[in-house]
Amino acid sequence: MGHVVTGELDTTHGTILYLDGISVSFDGFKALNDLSLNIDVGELRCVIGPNGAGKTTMMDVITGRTRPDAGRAYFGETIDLARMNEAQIAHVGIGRKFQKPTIFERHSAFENLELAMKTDKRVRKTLFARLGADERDRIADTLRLIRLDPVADRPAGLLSHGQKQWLEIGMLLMQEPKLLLLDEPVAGMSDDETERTAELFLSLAGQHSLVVVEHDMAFVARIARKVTVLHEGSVIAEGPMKTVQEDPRVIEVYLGR
Amino acid sequence: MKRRTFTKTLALMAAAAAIGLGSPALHAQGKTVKVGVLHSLSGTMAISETVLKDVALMAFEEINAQGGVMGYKIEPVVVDPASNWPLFAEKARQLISQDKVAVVFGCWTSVSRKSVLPVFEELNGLLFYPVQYEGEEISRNVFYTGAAPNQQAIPAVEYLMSEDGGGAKRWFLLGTDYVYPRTTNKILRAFLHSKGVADKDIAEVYTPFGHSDYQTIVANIKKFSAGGKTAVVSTINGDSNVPFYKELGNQGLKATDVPVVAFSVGEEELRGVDTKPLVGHLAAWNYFMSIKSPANEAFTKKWAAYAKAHNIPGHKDKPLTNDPMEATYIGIYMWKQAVEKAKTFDVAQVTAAMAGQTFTAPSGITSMMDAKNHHLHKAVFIGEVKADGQFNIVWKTKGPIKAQPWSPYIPGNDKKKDEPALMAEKKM
Amino acid sequence: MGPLTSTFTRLYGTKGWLALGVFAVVLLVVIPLLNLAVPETSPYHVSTYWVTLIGKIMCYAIVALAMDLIWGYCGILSLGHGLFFALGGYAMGMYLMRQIGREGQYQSDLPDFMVFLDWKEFPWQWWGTDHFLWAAFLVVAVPGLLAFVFGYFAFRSRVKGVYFSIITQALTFAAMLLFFRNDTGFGGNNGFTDFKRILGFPITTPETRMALFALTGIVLIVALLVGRWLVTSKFGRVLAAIRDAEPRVMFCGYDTVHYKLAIWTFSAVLCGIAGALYVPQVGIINPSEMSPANSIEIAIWVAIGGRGTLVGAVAGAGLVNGAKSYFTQAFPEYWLFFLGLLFILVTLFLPNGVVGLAAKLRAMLAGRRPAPAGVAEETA
Amino acid sequence: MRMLRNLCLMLIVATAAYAPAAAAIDRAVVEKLAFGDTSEKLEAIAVLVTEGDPRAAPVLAALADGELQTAEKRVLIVKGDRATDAVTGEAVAPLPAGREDVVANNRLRREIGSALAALRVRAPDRDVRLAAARELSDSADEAMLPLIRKALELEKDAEIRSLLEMAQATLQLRSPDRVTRLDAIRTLGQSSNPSMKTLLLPIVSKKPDGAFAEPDEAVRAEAHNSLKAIEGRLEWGERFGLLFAGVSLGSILLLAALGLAITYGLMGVINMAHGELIMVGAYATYVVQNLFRAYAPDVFDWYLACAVPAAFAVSAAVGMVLERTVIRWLYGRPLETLLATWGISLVLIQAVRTIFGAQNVQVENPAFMSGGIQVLSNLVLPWNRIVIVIFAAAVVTGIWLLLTRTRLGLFVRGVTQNRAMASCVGVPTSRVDTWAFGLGSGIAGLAGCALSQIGNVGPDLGQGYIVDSFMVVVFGGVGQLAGTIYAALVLGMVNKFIESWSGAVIAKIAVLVFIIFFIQRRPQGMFALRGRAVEA
Repeated sequence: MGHVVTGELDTTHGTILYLDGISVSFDGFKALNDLSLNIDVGELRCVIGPNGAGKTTMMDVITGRTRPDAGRAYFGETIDLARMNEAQIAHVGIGRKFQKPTIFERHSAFENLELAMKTDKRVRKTLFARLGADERDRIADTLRLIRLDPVADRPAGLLSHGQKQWLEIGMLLMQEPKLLLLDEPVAGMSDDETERTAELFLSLAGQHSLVVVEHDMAFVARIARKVTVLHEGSVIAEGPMKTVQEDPRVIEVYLGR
Repeated sequence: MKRRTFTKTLALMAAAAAIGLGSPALHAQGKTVKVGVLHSLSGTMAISETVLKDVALMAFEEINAQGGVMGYKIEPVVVDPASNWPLFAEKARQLISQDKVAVVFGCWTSVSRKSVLPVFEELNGLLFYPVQYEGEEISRNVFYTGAAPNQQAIPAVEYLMSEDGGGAKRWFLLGTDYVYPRTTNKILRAFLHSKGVADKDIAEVYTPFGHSDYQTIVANIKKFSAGGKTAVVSTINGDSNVPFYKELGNQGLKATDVPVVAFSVGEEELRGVDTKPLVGHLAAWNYFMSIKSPANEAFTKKWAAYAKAHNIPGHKDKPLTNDPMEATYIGIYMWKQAVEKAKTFDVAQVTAAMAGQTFTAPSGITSMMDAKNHHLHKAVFIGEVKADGQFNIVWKTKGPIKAQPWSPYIPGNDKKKDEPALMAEKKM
Repeated sequence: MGPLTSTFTRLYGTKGWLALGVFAVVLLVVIPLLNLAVPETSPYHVSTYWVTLIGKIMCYAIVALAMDLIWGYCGILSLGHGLFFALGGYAMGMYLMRQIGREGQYQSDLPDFMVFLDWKEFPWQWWGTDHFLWAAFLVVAVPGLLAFVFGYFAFRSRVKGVYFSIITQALTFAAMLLFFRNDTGFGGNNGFTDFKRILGFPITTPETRMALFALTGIVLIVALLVGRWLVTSKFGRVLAAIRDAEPRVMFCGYDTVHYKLAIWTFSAVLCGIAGALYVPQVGIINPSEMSPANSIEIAIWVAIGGRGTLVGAVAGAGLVNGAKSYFTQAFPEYWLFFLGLLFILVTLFLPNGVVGLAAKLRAMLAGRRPAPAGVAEETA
Repeated sequence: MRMLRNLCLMLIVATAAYAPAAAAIDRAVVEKLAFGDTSEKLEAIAVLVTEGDPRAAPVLAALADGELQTAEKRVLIVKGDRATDAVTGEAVAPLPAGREDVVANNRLRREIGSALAALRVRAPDRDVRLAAARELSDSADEAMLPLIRKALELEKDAEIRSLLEMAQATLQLRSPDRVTRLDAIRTLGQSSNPSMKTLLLPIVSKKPDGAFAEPDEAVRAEAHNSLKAIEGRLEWGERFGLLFAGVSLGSILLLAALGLAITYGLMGVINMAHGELIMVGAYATYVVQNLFRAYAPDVFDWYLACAVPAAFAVSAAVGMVLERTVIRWLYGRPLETLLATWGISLVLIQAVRTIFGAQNVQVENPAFMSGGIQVLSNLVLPWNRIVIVIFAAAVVTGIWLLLTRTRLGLFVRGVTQNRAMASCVGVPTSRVDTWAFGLGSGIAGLAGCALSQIGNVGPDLGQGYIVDSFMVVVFGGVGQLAGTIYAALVLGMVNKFIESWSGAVIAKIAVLVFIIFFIQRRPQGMFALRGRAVEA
């Protein structure tokens, strides 16, 4: 089990993620209610919504942490996410960044990237794994990209909040995923750092598909081409930032009745 | 970081070892002789064994006041094997080979004895074991001052079968699941068969150690007793007795209907029980505190005074004596007599001198060490529980009975020699 | 730099290797010589008492090492490691019982307790145990298999933290009750004792004892090196990552169940081997080795020594057991006070154990600020 | 039984006041009773019964209670420091020296029991008669048949009559007349008393020589029917008994685990000293009991009223001290609390051993908790267990009220859910921690007080409950008080039901394995909240 890849990623119809009628409820509370969402290959999608709208639960469903009560979740045309565990999902090419930066605090930044690097991740291989020169180079490149090369050997727990966010993004990149899920990536970052993150994301879009959940509207406005608004577990609006901002339902949800 | 600490740790371990190595291994210097006391003072067995340590210390104090053993003052070495069986073996080795004690008084459970036995045989030490046990063992390095099954269990069952004992026809053998109850019940089953009791009239039930919920079992006893006049033979281990008796009393099972005879319940175990509902239940021992004899009066008085003087918790307010305490006391005095007879502390010669030693035990009976089998000749008493936690002696043997460590009720034992194997035979 | 030398330097630095070498020489050369070659009358003689005591403590040290691998490095606290230790011990014990042959009390091929329960032949569990190799296989296989099956289901169901600790405790408790039953076929409460010989050699001679002692020493050193190799490998880094942030490890594409299962099973096997070495040296195996309290104590050795450092685990086992042996003789009535206070004080003032203290002291001597000890506290 | 005897004694003393004191019982018989061997004693009892002299009752009762003594040739009834002459009934003062106990054994006591019953089966008081008839119904012997017949003629009360008829039937089983035997067997068949089964069994069984003990086929068939009827009724008693045993064990587990559900479940302290806090409560009960015995023996039965709060207070105080000195430095490091509290538990055990000794101490049940209530003839529910079930329910209610209706409860819930937030809104978190830990410890003390009524009180008391307590809390779901309650009851029931057919050892193992499998199915326990997966 574990590493049985359920078919190759097939994006012949241009869709990389396909959620259809997903519902999840916790003790009667409907966290997701008939949620449907399509992400195209190379797309950068922003998802916004008030607290409790179901954004994180949606990510949990995509990454295998939570099983949907109903509905279908497909990665590409053929890969059924609802039947796989986290590691398998990560393996087929979905990377996720948590709301709170989640890195290995007692490992150095370098080791964090090493662990995330795309490679054979089975026990036997890991036992005898040695870093080749090209792998070192790749890690060094990523360290430079996320500007952590001066602190590569420092335990990650000692990095600043923004650096930790970057490190986590760096780890995602090392995984070489096809789809990146980013939960509040710029929380706690300075304006400068936020701007650099925006640039990074924009440069990534195209080769990768990105789903960004963010509260920072300025940031969303800066990067978004298409925005999805969630409310009470369902999509209430979708489209370019402008259109969405003028949608009366969205205004109602954000401003309250 | 790990590398650096490694050296440090080594140094630390070496230092710890050095402390131990440096401890003096003094032999009987001048006019003292070291004597080991190997009873658990902590852990589950502390409840029973602690008092044996105290009674041993009392006997030592008494002997020292009378001038010691052959003029040597006894210097007790008390260690705590903490109810941990491998630790028993380690401590035994330490007492014999490091402290060079002349003799060890100790152990309670069979498993602790079995654990130290190879050590005593290997190092040729001497152990006095003071508790009633299942037999099936004779070691040249051990003297058994407690009862063998024929000195406790069989007389008790005979009594219950008699008209005075209630003429029991059905038998509920209840015990904690370990070797003493298993053996005792095996012997009893064979004995009952020989008396014409059928298997359907014998129930054998075991509970785990520390079992404290006897609701179901008492209900089963009730059910079983509906089939005819029933007696319960209890080999429940010390601690579980309180919940068992409380349940028995509260569920209204009276001694007049279903008497319970116990082999591990003495004055000390009943200390924790409200005995009023238990009046009439029985125990079989070789000693009861309520025995009326000058020797016992002296013994109980001495103990009371000692407990008060040494502020022994529990006993200073309510001094109690029991069978294993008496057996410890007998063992210590017999050892003293044997040493004085042999005029040496040498184990082999003391062992030889032990044969046939007699001592007027607190029970009022003159106990004699068997010439061969290392067990005491003891009288058997059967007592009924009184409301004050003491026992009414309702029956006793005419005189001391010779121990049969190899019970004749176990097949194959008839070929066994009633004495320890010689060293040559023991050799591998 | 060849792969072998690089592995070599990866494990320990020069000082570390030197210390390990000294340790090995003391265990394998000095103590045997002082025990066997130096006459008993000499003050330099190391008595058999010390040999068995140190041998016993080394067995405990192997267990502590095994515990540290899963607890210190992978964050899984097992309160049932005594079970694996005891199972290894029982497997070896069965072999030793068979070696007694007809020298038991009843001169039967069966062990005394079986004769006694009226059994006519060996029950199935005992099949093949008269062969040393089969027994040795059982020493590894029984704890390993049990750990694998138990771990597979528990890790797959994502039983974590305290829940995992408690079910391991339930496991060892249940096993203890099972082994206490005489009907189970392992001698009940009395367990196995009175062994006569091992591989044909009489078990109580100084030479056999010394051989067992030295073997234990070798196993301990090998276990240290293998453990060190494991934790300094990428595998070790993944383990530590699981300890610190398991979800992240999963989202990185590692199947953590396999990692946990691998180290868990390895740890159990190591315990089994320690148990097998322990039994012939102390001369008894009994179900109380499986009592929950014993397993808790194993965790305490590791905590006292310093969790997450292999040397710490070894030192902790030595320190606590050495203290216990010393206290029970020096202060038989009060030793529990000392031991209890030791536990309290170490947790309060030495969160990184004795090894942590040593590091702190050295740092102070060197006039440096102590390194941040454990950036993030463990996740239970 | 003892109470009954005393009752009867009072009654007889009352009636004796009217009788002329001079009329003594036969000296020779009393002396035979006091000095004879067992068979002579039995003869003497038989004589006293056939004479039917009510004045014999105090002598017999004294013998059964071990209050009969001899001083040289005199036979005395000694109660405390007052003695009366057994023959004349005169007071004897001062107590003569050199008295010897007259020893009674079970056989004598049994005979005396039925003899006393026979003597008072015509007593004026209905309750006394009822008790006597009940005693006779399963212990009468041949010699009493005339007495019973006479009593039956006079008796009006239906309940007593039926019991006496039962007693008569037991005696008529061996009647040579076939019809009488048949009647007797039919009467016995209406009983639900297990001892009737004992009487009927020999009728249907074969003698060693293969012949039936009862020659008449019809009688045997009737006996079969009666046996079946009795067994059917007995089964209900067993079933109900099993249910009660499960509830009782559950309530004990619940009490033991409740405190832990707070200190561990709500506060996250892996409190290995929990068992020792239970033990401290039990010892507090012991001390209170001793104080009552020493200073207020008259109200001894009410010592529990004092012991319950005392046990709570002492354990709570110990717990709060521990929290202030040790545990508070370890919040957020749950596994280290395990080590420190393990150390604490060692220290507490040894401290108790040093103060009170290693042996068990005696905690006596107050009179109202001794014995049991006879629900069915083969089912006695012990009062102490009933009281503990009620007590457990009361404690649960108390905690629930405390947590939901008081400010402290609000604070505790707030702090355990979100410490930082609670602190921000002005909850004194550190004080709340202390109080909450004190509360959990105090409840452990209450458990100790309850446990002292059914089991050992010794230094190891707590060790026996710690594993079980953790199992209960974890099985129920950490942090879920309701889960703890259900878990305790479920485990108690499961344990008892398995034990009823597999024995205690297997039952315990089965329960543990059950817990292991259950946790595999629901890794967060029975009552886990399913919620959004918490990050990292």
